[in-house]
Amino acid sequence: MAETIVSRRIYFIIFFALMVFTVITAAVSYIDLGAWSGVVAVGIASTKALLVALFFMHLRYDHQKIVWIVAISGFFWLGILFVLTATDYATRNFLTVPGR
Amino acid sequence: MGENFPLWPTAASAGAQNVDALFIYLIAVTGGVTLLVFLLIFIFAMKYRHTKAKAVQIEGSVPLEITWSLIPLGIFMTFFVWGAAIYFAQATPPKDAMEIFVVGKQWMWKMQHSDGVREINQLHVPTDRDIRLTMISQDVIHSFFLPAFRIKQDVLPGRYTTTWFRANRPGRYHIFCAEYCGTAHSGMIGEVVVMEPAAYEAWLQGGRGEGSMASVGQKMFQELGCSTCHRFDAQGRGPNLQGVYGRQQLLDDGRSVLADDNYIRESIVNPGAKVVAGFKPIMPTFQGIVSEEQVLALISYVKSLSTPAQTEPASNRPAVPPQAGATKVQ
Amino acid sequence: MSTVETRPNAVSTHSLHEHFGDLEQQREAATLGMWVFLATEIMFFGGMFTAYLVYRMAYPVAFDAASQDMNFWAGTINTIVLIGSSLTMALAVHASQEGKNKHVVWLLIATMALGAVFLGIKAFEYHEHWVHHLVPGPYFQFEGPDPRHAEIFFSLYFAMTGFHALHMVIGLGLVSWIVYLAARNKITREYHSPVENVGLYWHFVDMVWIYLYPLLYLVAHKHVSG
Amino acid sequence: MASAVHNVVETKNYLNSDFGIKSWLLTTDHKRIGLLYLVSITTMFFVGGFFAMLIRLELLTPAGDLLQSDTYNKMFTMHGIVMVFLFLIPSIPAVLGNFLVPMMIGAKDLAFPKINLLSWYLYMIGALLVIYSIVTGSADTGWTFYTPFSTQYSNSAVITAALGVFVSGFSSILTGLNFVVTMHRMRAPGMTWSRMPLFCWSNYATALIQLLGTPVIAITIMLVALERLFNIGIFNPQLGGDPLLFQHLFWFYSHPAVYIMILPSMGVISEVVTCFSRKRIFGYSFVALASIAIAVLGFLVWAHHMFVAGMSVYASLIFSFLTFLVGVPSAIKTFNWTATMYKGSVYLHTPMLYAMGFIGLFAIGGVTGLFLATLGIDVHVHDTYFVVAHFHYIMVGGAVLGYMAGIHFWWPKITGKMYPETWGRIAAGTIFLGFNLTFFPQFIVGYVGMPRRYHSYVPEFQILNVFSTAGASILAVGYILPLIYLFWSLRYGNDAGPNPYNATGLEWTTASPPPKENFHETPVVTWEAYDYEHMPPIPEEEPVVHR
Ligand code: HEA
Ligand code: HEA
Ligand code: HEC
Ligand code: CUA
Ligand SMILES: [Cu+2]
Repeated sequence: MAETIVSRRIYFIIFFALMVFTVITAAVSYIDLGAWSGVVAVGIASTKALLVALFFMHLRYDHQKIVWIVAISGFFWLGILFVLTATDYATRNFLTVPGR
Repeated sequence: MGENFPLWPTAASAGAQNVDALFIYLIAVTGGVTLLVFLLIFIFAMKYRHTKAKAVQIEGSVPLEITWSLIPLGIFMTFFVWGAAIYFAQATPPKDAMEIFVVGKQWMWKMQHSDGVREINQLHVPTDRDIRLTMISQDVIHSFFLPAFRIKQDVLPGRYTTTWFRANRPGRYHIFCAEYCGTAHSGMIGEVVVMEPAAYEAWLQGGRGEGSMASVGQKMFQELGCSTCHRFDAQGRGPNLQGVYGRQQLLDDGRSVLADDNYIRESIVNPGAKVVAGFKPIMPTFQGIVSEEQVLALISYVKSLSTPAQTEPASNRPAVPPQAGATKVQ
Repeated sequence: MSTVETRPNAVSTHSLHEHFGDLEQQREAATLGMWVFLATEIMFFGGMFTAYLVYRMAYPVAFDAASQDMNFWAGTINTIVLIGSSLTMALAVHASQEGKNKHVVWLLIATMALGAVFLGIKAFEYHEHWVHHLVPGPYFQFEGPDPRHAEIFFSLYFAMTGFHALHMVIGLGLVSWIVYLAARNKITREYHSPVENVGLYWHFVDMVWIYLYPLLYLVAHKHVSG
Repeated sequence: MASAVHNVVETKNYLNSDFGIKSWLLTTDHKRIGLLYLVSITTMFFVGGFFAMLIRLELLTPAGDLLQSDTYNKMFTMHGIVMVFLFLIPSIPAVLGNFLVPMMIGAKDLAFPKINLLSWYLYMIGALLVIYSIVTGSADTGWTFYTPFSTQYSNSAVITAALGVFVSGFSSILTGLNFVVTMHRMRAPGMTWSRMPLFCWSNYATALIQLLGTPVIAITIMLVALERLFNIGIFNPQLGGDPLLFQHLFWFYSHPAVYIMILPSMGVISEVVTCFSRKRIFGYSFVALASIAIAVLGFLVWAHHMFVAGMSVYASLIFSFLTFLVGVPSAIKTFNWTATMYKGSVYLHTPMLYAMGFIGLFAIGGVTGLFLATLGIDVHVHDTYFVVAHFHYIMVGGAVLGYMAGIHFWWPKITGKMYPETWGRIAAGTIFLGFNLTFFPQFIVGYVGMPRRYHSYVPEFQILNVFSTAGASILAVGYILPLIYLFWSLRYGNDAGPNPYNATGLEWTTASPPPKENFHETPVVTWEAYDYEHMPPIPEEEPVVHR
């Protein structure tokens, strides 16, 4: 087995990309996107997070498949928490019909 | 099933009998399977005792595994469907049900009939009438539990919840608080008195309070100064409340919400949360100023503004001292 | 693939704990352990994110109004500072892989400095909120359409940033520990798991902030007037 | 029977290789840490059991005459907190899992021995915080800490109790972390996943839940504490906070947590049933994967605790449906255990008696869980004694019996001494009888309508409650017996020898008690799990010859 060493240049490139995204997300907040502003903000944040995980945290170079599985299941379980909680909140008012 | 040693709860509504039927079905099916498991273990333990038997190695059997996964799953689905049907019916009260308000607080139940009668820890209802309970708590979570009708619904602070029943047997049945709520949780009990309609009418006559809830609400609407802003023309600083209840209301951030009990309540205690399109958020909050019971009265009034027949529903029955006849604190 | 270089790990028994077969197994176990821990951390913050999600859907007006009161520049600068510290941390790990302990030490000190700047700015913001009565509780005051729900926003804000700051403080502790290890040359080309794993932790904390920043500071469209 | 040698020469093992209090409190040996847990957990069990006895005594009569209502409320709260967080959740993983998982996979220790010790210390800090909260007035919120009662209305020691739960949660996380990494990275050569004992599989599944669920309750409980301390208002209904949000977050962990409690027991049962039927497990891969399925599906069903809480009706439908799905892997396991006994060669040793008890009582507890998952029924029985009976059937009848089975089964391995078989059987029978007498009447009284957490109740429920209290007294005797004879056996028990039951599994290939490094040389595995075909029968019991 071997350990991968990533060149320094990559770290600087990623850092630069992260900065660019930060500027974008800050700037976008001055534009009125209505309901989309949240989606865009979280989208950009997720891209940044992905860059950090893949490069700074070496996920991209990790030789253990299980590490990938662990990282993904972390987010998957978070998804379970979000989605199933949302099934309640998103449907709470369905049954409130007028006059009853 | 004796009086002092009941092994089965009395059933005082058709709904209760449905629940019992499902319960018996569950006992029969699961009891059968569980008994089978017990028997097999017992038989195997006896028949294959090491003194008599030498082990025969068996790896397993995929068809068998599939069988005993799918058959239980199928059985479970019958539970699910039947249970869901009962639950769904329970969650959708009939439209024309008689409405009773319940306010829970540590540690008592306060009931209000829409024509003004108030009771504490007691609830008188007629037989063969759909009764809808709209409930809210002043403090912590409680739960309104009527075993004889097999219904139970948590009573929450800050939000209305509802349940309903239709009694078919006169009698006195327990009310329990089923959600732990502090010191006297086990003392937060009472009784439902189910009466024949005629007896109920008679009882009602004896206990009428300060007039119907809507008329109480109307009075408060004046006293609290709501009417200064909410006028029945387009001139007020607040919206005209006629016809609001039950309508899809457009908000100033573009969303629209259904103007139900919870919405009206929120408009009173936290008006800034949902601001009606075209108006400024100038309405002051009435949280802490009006009690939950008063909010209910105000809602009844606002509601009455949307039912044309009863626009002026104030009762002209004689005023009787509030707790006369109706209350018996346990 | 000029940017990536692969090198076999020299097997040596130095700093091998006895219950592991070899260094490779030990390193993999450590990395895996750290990732598993970070997965639990996702869920830890996940509880608060769920609360945020629910209330944001329920009370958009209040959340919008309340986030207007956030210090946009403090948040933005802090984001830049924290990403900067992640860069120095990544470089420190790199240096440790090459066995350059001097570099490791300095890069880690830079990381800590940036982390401290972050906490300083955060403290300044907290102070501002305090002065403006934006700390939830009896003294909370909010000039806006929906003050109660705004108080929920601020409760979440303090809980989320507070736990994030707590993680930063723990991070600073961990980094100073590996500074010590590196300075005493306890870190080698073959054995640098501690640096790597503290690095993973640090980046994770950074990642949390990457989400907190837009969710708390940029909730909705900024009204340019402020 | 060649193994029944009497150890005349004291051999070095993990117990006598070091002496002194420090060698225990600073040990990183997984076996010693297991024993540290055994002692602390047993203590907490009796503390929790003491509260249970007080509860039962109070409920002997309908009036609230023995305890004040506030005291009663504190009793069931602390009973629940102690039993769940300080006894049952750590029980099998932290005692037996710690001891056995490394041995079963042929490792010298867990991957992170120091973290393992840390996790015991965290457990102790958590336990001490809870005890401190008991001493300073106890929490009275119920083990469920429902808001807004816990945040705004209770004036009891909620914060310390919450902190105790918080800290012990991290202990649980670290145990899980250690298990996952160990099973991934430390298996002996040849110990493939498909050869791993089912006890390891179920501990792996348990660890998944510990890792992904526990953090959520940690933060949730912490928010409750912060809300009390600093008046922040995340769950405060006056500010528009939703009390149901707390419940979602609480049950997101606490439902999966019930599988933390049962899965390890299921693992024990798989080991015991095979050994005492002298047979390979029926459907190894189904039993193994069912553990994982339970762990994963277990995360999808939490809101079945909230069917009448005011949740959306549609969400209730979804959660009810998903709850039924999790019944399927449990059914698979139950049937496979039963089938394993088929055409076996059955020995009715104490562990096997417990195991058979487990299967039956778990089935009852499980199918009554299905009643609760059925929406129409749950509306009626929610928060009544029907629920209390359901979970005691699973947690006491299931999980605790599994724990007892495991303790007896591996007692010779842990201590090198046999427990006294006759007493073991007597105690097992006593527990089985006492248990059913205690909790079966509660199903009935629950359906009749007696709500739980009631300090006083209406008179017509009394007779069933008297049965229940009577049963609890028998149960108490049943639990005190093993405490006595197990202690007794430490001194007077027969020497066990490495493999008194001729069981398979790597842990039985080494001495009892095992040497410090478990195996003198790393074993190489070339056979499947539960290879009973090639094992001699269980030797006859021997009289006590040696003291
Ligand atoms: C170890 C603990 C444990 C376990 C394993 C379970 C397992 C299950 N539980 Fe239980 N439960 C608790 C502990 C546990 N529970 C506790 C502590 C509470 C109360 C919390 C509180 O409020 O304080 C509770 C409450 C509880 C509720 C909420 C009740 C209420 O408050 O209203 C529900 C509702 O769905 C439920 C369902 C189930 C189901 C479906 C399972 C399933 O996993 C069971 C699966 C098993 C089987 C199904 C049996 C084996 C199968 C067969 C023998 C197959 C044959 C059957 C047929 C074909 C019919 N449980
Ligand atoms: C692992 C979990 C576990 C275990 C093992 C038990 C074990 C027992 N439980 Fe408990 N129970 C819970 C988990 C558990 N329980 C939970 C989670 C609740 C809900 C709490 C809540 O509502 O918040 C609950 C609630 C609960 C109630 C309902 C209270 C109420 O709602 O008002 C009752 C009532 O009968 C009860 C009884 C018992 C009994 C008789 C035992 C017996 O099995 C105990 C037997 C053990 C002994 C009797 C010990 C013997 C020793 C001595 C007597 C000597 C003691 C002295 C010394 C200190 C040395 N439990
Ligand atoms: C200072 C003026 C003012 C007073 C006093 C006032 N309101 Fe309002 N109310 C408003 C305004 C303005 C709105 C619309 C903006 C909003 O929704 O907050 C409103 C909205 C409402 C709504 C929602 C109406 C809709 O169309 O959806 C209800 C219901 C309501 N008020 C009830 C009351 C009640 C009951 C009282 C007295 C207890 C009261 N108001 C007192 C100004 C007032
Ligand atoms: Cu009100 Cu319990
Ligand atoms: Cu559950």
